[in-house]
Amino acid sequence: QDTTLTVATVNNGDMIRMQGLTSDFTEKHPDITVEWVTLEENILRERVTTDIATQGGQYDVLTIGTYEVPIWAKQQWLVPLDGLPDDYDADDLLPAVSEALSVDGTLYAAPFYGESAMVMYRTDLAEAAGITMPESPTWADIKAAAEAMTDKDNEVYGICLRGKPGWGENMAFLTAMANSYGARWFDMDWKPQFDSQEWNAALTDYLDLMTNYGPPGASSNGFNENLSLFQQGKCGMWIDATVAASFVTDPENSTVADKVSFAQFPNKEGMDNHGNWLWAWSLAIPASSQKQDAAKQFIAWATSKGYTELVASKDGWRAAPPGTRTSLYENPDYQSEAPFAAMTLQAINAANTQKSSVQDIPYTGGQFVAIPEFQGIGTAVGQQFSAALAGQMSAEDALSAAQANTTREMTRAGYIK
Amino acid sequence: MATRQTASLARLMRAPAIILLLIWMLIPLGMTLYYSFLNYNLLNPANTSWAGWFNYQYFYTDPAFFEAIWNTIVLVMGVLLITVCGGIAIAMLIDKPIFGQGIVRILVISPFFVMPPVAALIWKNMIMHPSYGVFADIAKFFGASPVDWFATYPLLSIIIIVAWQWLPFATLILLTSLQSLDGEQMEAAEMDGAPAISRFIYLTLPHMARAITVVVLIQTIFLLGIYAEILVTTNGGPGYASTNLTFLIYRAARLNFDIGGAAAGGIIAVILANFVAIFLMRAVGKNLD
Amino acid sequence: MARAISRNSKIGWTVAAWLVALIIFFPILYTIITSLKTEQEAIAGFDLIPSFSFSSYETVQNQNNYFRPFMNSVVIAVGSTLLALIVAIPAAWAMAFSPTKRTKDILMWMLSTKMMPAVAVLVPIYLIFLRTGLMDTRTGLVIILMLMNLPIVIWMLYTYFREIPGEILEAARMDGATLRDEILYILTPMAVPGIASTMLLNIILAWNEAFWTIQLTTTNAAPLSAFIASFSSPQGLFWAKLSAASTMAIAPILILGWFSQKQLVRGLTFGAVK
Amino acid sequence: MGRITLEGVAKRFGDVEVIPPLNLDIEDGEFVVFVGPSGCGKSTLLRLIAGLEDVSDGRILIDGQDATDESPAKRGLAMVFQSYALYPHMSVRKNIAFPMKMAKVPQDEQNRRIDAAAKALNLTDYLERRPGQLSGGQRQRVAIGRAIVREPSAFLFDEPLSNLDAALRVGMRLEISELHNRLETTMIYVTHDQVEAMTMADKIVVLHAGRIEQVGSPLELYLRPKNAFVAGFIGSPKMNLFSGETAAEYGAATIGVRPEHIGVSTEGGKWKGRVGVSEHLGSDTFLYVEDTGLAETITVRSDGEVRLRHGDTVWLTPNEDKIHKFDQSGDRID
Amino acid sequence: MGRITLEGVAKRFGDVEVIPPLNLDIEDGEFVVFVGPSGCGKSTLLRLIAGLEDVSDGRILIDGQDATDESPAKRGLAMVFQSYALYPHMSVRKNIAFPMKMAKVPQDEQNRRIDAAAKALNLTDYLERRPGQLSGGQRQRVAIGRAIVREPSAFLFDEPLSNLDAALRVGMRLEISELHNRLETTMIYVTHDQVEAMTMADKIVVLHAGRIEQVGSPLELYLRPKNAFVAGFIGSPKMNLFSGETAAEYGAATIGVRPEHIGVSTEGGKWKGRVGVSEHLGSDTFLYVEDTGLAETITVRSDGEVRLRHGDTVWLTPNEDKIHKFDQSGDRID
Ligand SMILES: Nc1ncnc2c1ncn2[C@@H]1O[C@H](COP(=O)(O)OP(=O)(O)OP(=O)(O)O)[C@@H](O)[C@H]1O
Ligand SMILES: Nc1ncnc2c1ncn2[C@@H]1O[C@H](COP(=O)(O)OP(=O)(O)OP(=O)(O)O)[C@@H](O)[C@H]1O
Ligand SMILES: [Mg+2]
Ligand SMILES: [Mg+2]
Repeated sequence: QDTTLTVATVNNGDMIRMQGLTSDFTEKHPDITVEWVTLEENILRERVTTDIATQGGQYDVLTIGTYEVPIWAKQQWLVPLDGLPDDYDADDLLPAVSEALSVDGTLYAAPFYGESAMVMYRTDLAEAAGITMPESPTWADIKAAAEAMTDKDNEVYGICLRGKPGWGENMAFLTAMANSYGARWFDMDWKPQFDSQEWNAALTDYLDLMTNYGPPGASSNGFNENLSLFQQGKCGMWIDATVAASFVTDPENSTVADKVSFAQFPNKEGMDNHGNWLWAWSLAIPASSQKQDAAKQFIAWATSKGYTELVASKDGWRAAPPGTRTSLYENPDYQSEAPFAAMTLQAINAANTQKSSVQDIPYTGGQFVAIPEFQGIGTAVGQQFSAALAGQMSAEDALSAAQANTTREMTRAGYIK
Repeated sequence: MATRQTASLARLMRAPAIILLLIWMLIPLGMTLYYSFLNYNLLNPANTSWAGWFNYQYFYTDPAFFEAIWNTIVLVMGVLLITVCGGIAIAMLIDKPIFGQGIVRILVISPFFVMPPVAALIWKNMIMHPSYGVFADIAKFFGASPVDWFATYPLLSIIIIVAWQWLPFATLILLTSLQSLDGEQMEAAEMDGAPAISRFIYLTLPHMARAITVVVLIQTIFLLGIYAEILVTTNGGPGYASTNLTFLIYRAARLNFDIGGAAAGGIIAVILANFVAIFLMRAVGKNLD
Repeated sequence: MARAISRNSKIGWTVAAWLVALIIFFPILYTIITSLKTEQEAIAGFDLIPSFSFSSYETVQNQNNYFRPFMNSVVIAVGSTLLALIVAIPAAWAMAFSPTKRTKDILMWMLSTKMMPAVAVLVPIYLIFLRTGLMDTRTGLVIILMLMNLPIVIWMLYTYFREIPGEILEAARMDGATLRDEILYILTPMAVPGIASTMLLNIILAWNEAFWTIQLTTTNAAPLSAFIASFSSPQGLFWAKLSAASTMAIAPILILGWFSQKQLVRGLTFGAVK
Repeated sequence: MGRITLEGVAKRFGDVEVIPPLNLDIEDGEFVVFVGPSGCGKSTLLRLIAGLEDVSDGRILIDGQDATDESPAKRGLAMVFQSYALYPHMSVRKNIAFPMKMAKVPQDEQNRRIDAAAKALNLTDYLERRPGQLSGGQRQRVAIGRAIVREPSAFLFDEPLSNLDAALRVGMRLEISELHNRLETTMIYVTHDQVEAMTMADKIVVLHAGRIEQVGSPLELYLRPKNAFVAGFIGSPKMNLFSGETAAEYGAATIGVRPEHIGVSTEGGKWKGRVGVSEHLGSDTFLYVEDTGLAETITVRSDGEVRLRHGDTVWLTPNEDKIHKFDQSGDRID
Repeated sequence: MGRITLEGVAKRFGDVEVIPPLNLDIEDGEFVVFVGPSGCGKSTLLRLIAGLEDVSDGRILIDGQDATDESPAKRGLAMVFQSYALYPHMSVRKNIAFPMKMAKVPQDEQNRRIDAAAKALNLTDYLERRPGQLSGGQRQRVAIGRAIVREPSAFLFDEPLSNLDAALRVGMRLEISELHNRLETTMIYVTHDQVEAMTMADKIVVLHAGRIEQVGSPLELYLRPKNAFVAGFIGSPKMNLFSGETAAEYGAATIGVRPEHIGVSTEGGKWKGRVGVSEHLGSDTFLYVEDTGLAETITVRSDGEVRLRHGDTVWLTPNEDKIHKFDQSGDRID
């Protein structure tokens, strides 16, 4: 009996590599064939959400992030991932990651790769500017470094940060940054906190950094645009997802591959919070799938240690999907091939998605708030902040607009009584 | 021409199209209307309840609502202006006997072949980007500082991209219309001493009036529904500077998965679009005769 | 009409037209050039001479077999357009040559069916597709794209038909032509430029449709829009790959456009009536 | 096979009544010519008969059957349009073949008939051309060709020879008469050419502003016009009409004398006048005589070259037998 | 102000030589009529003069200036197109006003001229209509109106009256002659109407397959046709042409006698024949006499009603003075 699995994935490099290695799985499971649906992240999210919410049953394996997993699991749209084979070794999963993918202790999605955020900076520029980047910089360090490295005449900008509006774009970064400033999205009554001192400080500093030392067009730069800028050597620093590390150090694609070093996500002086950025693209099985057993086998294969080794044997250790398994980071081969390994691990381990702010919060999630409404709210707020970045409004105005907007949405959603 | 006999035949000929479109309109419209009165979030289907007019109220009290309407109008008008004027000019240009006419025509209409999101990506990153776009290179070549298009002129940037995509549509329709312009009328006008400009104003333009009307109407409909380009380039920002009505609905439907709110927005959009259409029909409808 | 324009002015117009055409075409040209670069060259800045590396095409093809979505696109675009034409030609004939007082209202209404934002009606349609088994089938997409484009097809045909002297159709009627003959032998050939551009535009609209085609397919019926969607903005470098994928998606329709532009011939109705 | 009856047929375009209710009976096999001033509704009437236009009132019977709501194709009539209405995308050959193709005439037969028609119409060299590449007269001939290759129940010709030269026109006239004799098909023919009307018609219908003024044989109309309008309309140059005293003399409100029924003399006669313009056709000369005190000018037709010059004084004498008399309302008095 | 000279002007459409090189001189103020069989190149010639068509060879001089490469607008000619070429989206008024608008004639003056033209053309009631709502003849009149409101250096008329009724045609003929007298503008006029050609022309140009057969005054052409073609073409009905023995008798290869120059008698005469078809125009009768042994039919024109019937034996006697003689190649022998 042949089973065809339909696997929905995002179109990033690691997923595509997996696609290319499918034969390893189908050889082991000759009764299963795999069909891939590869889509760009936003489209995939829309597509998959529609399907799962309407019980469409079009997919057997979904690629979803740490944002969706808890929400969907609560709706009982996902199949609990218990009963994975013994050699799967679920305990090997990084605790921060597996926690983010579990609800009430049950794993609902298997992490394919994980990421946190960190500072990537150009050693050559730092050296030339005569600064040394601490292992764990504060925002003041960042600002000083950015100032020192900026050389606009030669199109070198001290710092590149996300500016394109979107809950997964500028708001991911800004939420993490705000966390590190001690800010929070909501208080325990779900009241938005954009009128707080902390948010004000975070946003003001962000704007200050970007307007003085950032590249032109920052208000429409997202991850990809910044990546390109950095790879072309136009950025002194870039604070973003840890996966970027493997791209910027990839000599084939980056002009600055051997001039990059890494530091922890900055914190505000005296604040023990490094943003708590944590994201993991994970594989899950929708409850509407008719082929859950086969799907489970596929997930077990795709997120196994064996798969990591398979990738390593084909494309080298640098290419191994990062951020999911302790064993990978203990592997000396990996450590030596991936200079960013230690920093990545440290960043991920440092992320606490259960309590991302130093203050009390009613929600989980690191650089996002794990409630269904966040995509919309985050994007709307992101628009305000990018307007501020584009110089169209002041930080104060952006914050009060965000405050009003969020209050409105939260009231509508019934959080605020 | 129109006899009773052809009229009854005509009724028969029209029927399939009308019936199909009626179904195509009524079912989704009906369902949308229904949803628009529900509190229905796709991510929380269990909590569905009757909402009354709340969704509508909520939608139009959105702080972006009026700006979005204004942006929608500016976007539509701007693109129409560029595409109609440009389309007429280009259609006349490529209608002339020139060397390589076939190639020129195909080059000119090719932007229409590019999918909107891809077009937006190309423009955003390869043409308009202030650091590595072609415009920036050109600006630098002339010693000017590159314009940060999407931050400084977000709506204009989108208008340019969309106009680039729709210019071929206008061009092609107008070109086809030019094809049926009777040469002898032109000759008669020449004999009547009309210079090229007058021939254009008094003959070519009136001849193309119907085609222009169609371009305007069809494009308006499409342009009211633009969102992919916005999503890819500015995500509606900075602020709401490039948020249009459809993007607002998109935000409700695809980010919030707020089916009720999106439905209400959709209904509002339909009503507004019909306003625009009726207005347009008043303004240019007689050209259809 | 039959005056040769002077060689000089012909050259003048040629230069002007080529200039305009190249400016308009530039973004696409640049895309094609970029597709022939390596990723590093691609982001290295403005450069019109690629290294003619086909590696991006290779990567794209390896990652996602081009031919299945390509065939899907062809079937969907051509199928929906033909189907729309079959429904639209009679309707446009009726409205152009036997107009009633309400014809314009009907036309407007038809167009207004397109005003509903697609995102707002996705869920109902999705549910209908699930129930009827049309999900992820070419048939489903053909139907939906046909319905979507039908008003446009009717509108365009209507305008072109209006430009044909009604007397010629009357002559055919007098010659004993049935309605079918009249449409087949007289109207259609005379409206060739109009029908060609209508077809072309609608095939393109269907080809480029990226909402329904993605939302209502998974694997079997996914056309090139989904293919493209798997290349736009992934993490990492993607210019050359996206360009290659875009080029692959544009190429067939570019070729089709090349053929159909020859149908946009001048003066098919001249000399018919005085 | 071709009896056409119009019963109270009327036509309005919007508010304009182009044809007030009108009755007309055309016998099977008859050759009927419609004449009338430009814009009087001749083409409209043909189009009503053809079924290309709805009647606003009344019924049209073909062979006794009510055909008012019949489609043009079903009525089985052939028509030559005033504006030709050729198929611009087809060659002349295909244009002419089209009705036969529709009637599923076998290919051989089609070719035979096309060749015959092309020969008659002097179109043999142009069969492969498109209408756009033809001269005006050639286009008109294609339109004729398209009609005559068929065997319809009636032919409708709308000024079919207007753009042909005299020689060809005579030829075509004979050709059409010939066709009529051979097929014995009803023909309705609109023309402005007096010669055509007079020579071809079995029956002439004179229309005026949509009304029928008179129906009759050509000579009947010429000899006994029913009213002043017909009298003035039939015959070229136009009949001279006088009212006032001269007419009263004859006991009529208006009298009419045809130019060919007035004798001219330099010596003496009934009416005195001065030669105005004179037109020399070679075969005839038309004299426009002025200052007679009867009417502005009197047209006189005399044979060959006449040796009169502008300004000469002449005497005119009408042929008393040939004087037409009309009453106050324009009707003929006998 | 309107002298037009064609020097070696030729026109080819692709391979087809429609007009072989041709010279023609039209004096300022002259009224020139082009006649010739359908398709002989009359319209093409007009279009060449107008500048609507490139000459394939030769030069066109207007008032001595080389205008070969001048644009139509610059040549300052007015033209009535054979196919009217009205502006479909403009009302009749606007159609007629258009050339004046282009010439920036003041509005009052425009209205004045439009009203005058409309009156002359019987179009007053139709000024607000679109061309599509007019009858064929009305459209033609609009086309005329559009030309005559201007004051061009020359008028080009391409069969301007072909779709008008006899009465209107006479009226328009006089109107145009009147215009010509008033403005003294050169006019080139294409027509198939013998009467128009004979009465209006100062000079007639007979064309045949693009060649000029003869140029001359109307009576010259009628009385002394240069060759058999002209003889046959000018005059209606056509001149009877005989060759063979009868011709040899007169020392010619071909002789021609016009129908009006043959006497008919039931008693005796030169040639014996049998009456075939006879056409009664009222004013004249055309007899087609058969079985004379000279030609298939001989056309005879006799006055009024003739009491001859189909099959009657008649004798025909040509008027010896009026016999035209042509040599082997068709040229006139004097
Ligand atoms: N575009 C063309 N291509 C080829 N031949 C053409 C074209 N236009 C006209 N002709 C030919 O040129 C010849 C002369 O045409 P023209 O229109 O001048 O004739 P005409 O004398 O005006 O005839 P008519 O009295 O029928 O109007 C015709 O035989 C016609 O077929
Ligand atoms: N569509 C229309 N709308 C209004 N009036 C019209 C329309 N078509 C024709 N007419 C008018 O109807 C009258 C009769 O037109 P018709 O074409 O029958 O005239 P006709 O006798 O054929 O004239 P002609 O000899 O000039 O061809 C004309 O006065 C014309 O203006
Ligand atoms: Mg008519
Ligand atoms: Mg002609």
